[in-house]
Amino acid sequence: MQVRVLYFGVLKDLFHAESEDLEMPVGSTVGSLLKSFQERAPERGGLWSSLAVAVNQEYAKKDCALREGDHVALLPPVSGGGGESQRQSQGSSRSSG
Amino acid sequence: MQVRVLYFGVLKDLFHAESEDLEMPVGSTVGSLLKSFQERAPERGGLWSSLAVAVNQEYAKKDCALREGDHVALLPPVSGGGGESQRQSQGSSRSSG
Amino acid sequence: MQVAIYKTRIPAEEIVAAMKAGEDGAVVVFEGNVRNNTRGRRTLFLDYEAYEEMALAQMRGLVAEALEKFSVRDIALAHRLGRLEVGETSVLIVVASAHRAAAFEGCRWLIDTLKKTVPIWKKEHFEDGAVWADGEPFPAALTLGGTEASNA
Amino acid sequence: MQVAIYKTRIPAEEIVAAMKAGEDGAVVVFEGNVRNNTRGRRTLFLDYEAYEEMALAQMRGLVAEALEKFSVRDIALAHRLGRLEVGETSVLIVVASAHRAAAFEGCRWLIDTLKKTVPIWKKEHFEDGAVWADGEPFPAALTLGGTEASNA
Repeated sequence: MQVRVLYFGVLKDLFHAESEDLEMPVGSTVGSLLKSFQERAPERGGLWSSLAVAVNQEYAKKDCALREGDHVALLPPVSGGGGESQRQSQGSSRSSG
Repeated sequence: MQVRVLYFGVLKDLFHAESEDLEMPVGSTVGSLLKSFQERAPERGGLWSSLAVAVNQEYAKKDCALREGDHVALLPPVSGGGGESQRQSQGSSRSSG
Repeated sequence: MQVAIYKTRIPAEEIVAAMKAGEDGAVVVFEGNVRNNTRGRRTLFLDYEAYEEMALAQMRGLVAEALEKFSVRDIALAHRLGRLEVGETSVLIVVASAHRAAAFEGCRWLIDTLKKTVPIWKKEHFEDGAVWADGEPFPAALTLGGTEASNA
Repeated sequence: MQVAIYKTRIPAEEIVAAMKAGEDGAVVVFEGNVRNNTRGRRTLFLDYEAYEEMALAQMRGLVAEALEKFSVRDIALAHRLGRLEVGETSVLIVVASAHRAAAFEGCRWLIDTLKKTVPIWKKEHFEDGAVWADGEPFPAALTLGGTEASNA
């Protein structure tokens, strides 16, 4: 069966695409799809474990079964809004200059 | 000595005046001035005990000594602002007509 | 800091616009407006009056305290006096800050403290009469506690 | 309820004005604006992008939840996408309520929850490059916990 995978934020840059149609075995789940991505780019381990996944625009768990034609969005931690909280995350800060 | 007493809110209605010049004995305090008011209108007991007093625009305590020419403001609980809090006080509610 | 008392409409849009700066990530605005009822009784209009010089000094003091306490960049505080119709704004607070938590907390603290300490009173006019609104009790620090010792 | 995504400037004054009603005593407004720096690094501009249909559905869901949870009368929520300059507004929340405590709490909850759950991302452009902003971690309820059981 075929599902459409949607990329956002850093994933769009990583794959140089907004979406991709993927052939998956019948019985695939969100978890098995995610595992196939981890195998594709294992060096981005922290990224894969930080994602949420939406199936047809609803947040989904690992055991959610996929069906032909589903839209599966891979969502990095979101950063909309504005008015930063005082607590700043560490990590992606690069030295300026 | 003479002090000027300023009335606000419900006190202005009670005394039909915005202010009054009062002769007080030398050595009078905020407390002794307030006591003289309680004697003038003892039936408004709850009002007198709810007041704050400002001497020359600063909140003052009972033992604050008064001096010739002081402006002594009798301040009922304030009700400026807007956006009522959920907690409503009881008391002055009258049945609606 | 911009602190003012208005006898006519508070120019909210201008005050908010004047508060913006590039280092702010968050602006929190509080508007207190005249409601059409008090405990179900229909309000016709309100009259606000103040001990004006003292109210202005107290407002300035509160804003200075909030700037320091919450480490926000800037604050505007405006209160209107006189007759206000339903829907009109009696008080406007604008807090601009790099971070939103401080902006929310400073704004909330200012309106809560103003309502207990700034010498302003409102008279509510209903169809069947008018009453001075019950104020919130003064904080203990401002009440007349203490001995009645004569200072003679 | 008024929930919208804008590709151009959010018309804040119009949205605030449209939210007023006689039964409200309090209006709390939150504006999230583009700061001129992130951790001291000078920001040139931001690009916001979204999973737009889902973001709008999530925003509507959050507003419905806030209306019920905080018993406020009405809420407007607007988010902007695309390129934003320093000082421009990325998100606007307006909460109108009879009482101020609910208005403050509802507004704060909405921005805090939006920032963790609505699928919108921002790329920060600096003089020496661009990075996707670190997002806040997803709440546990939205992450991929749970067994990897095959549903075949």
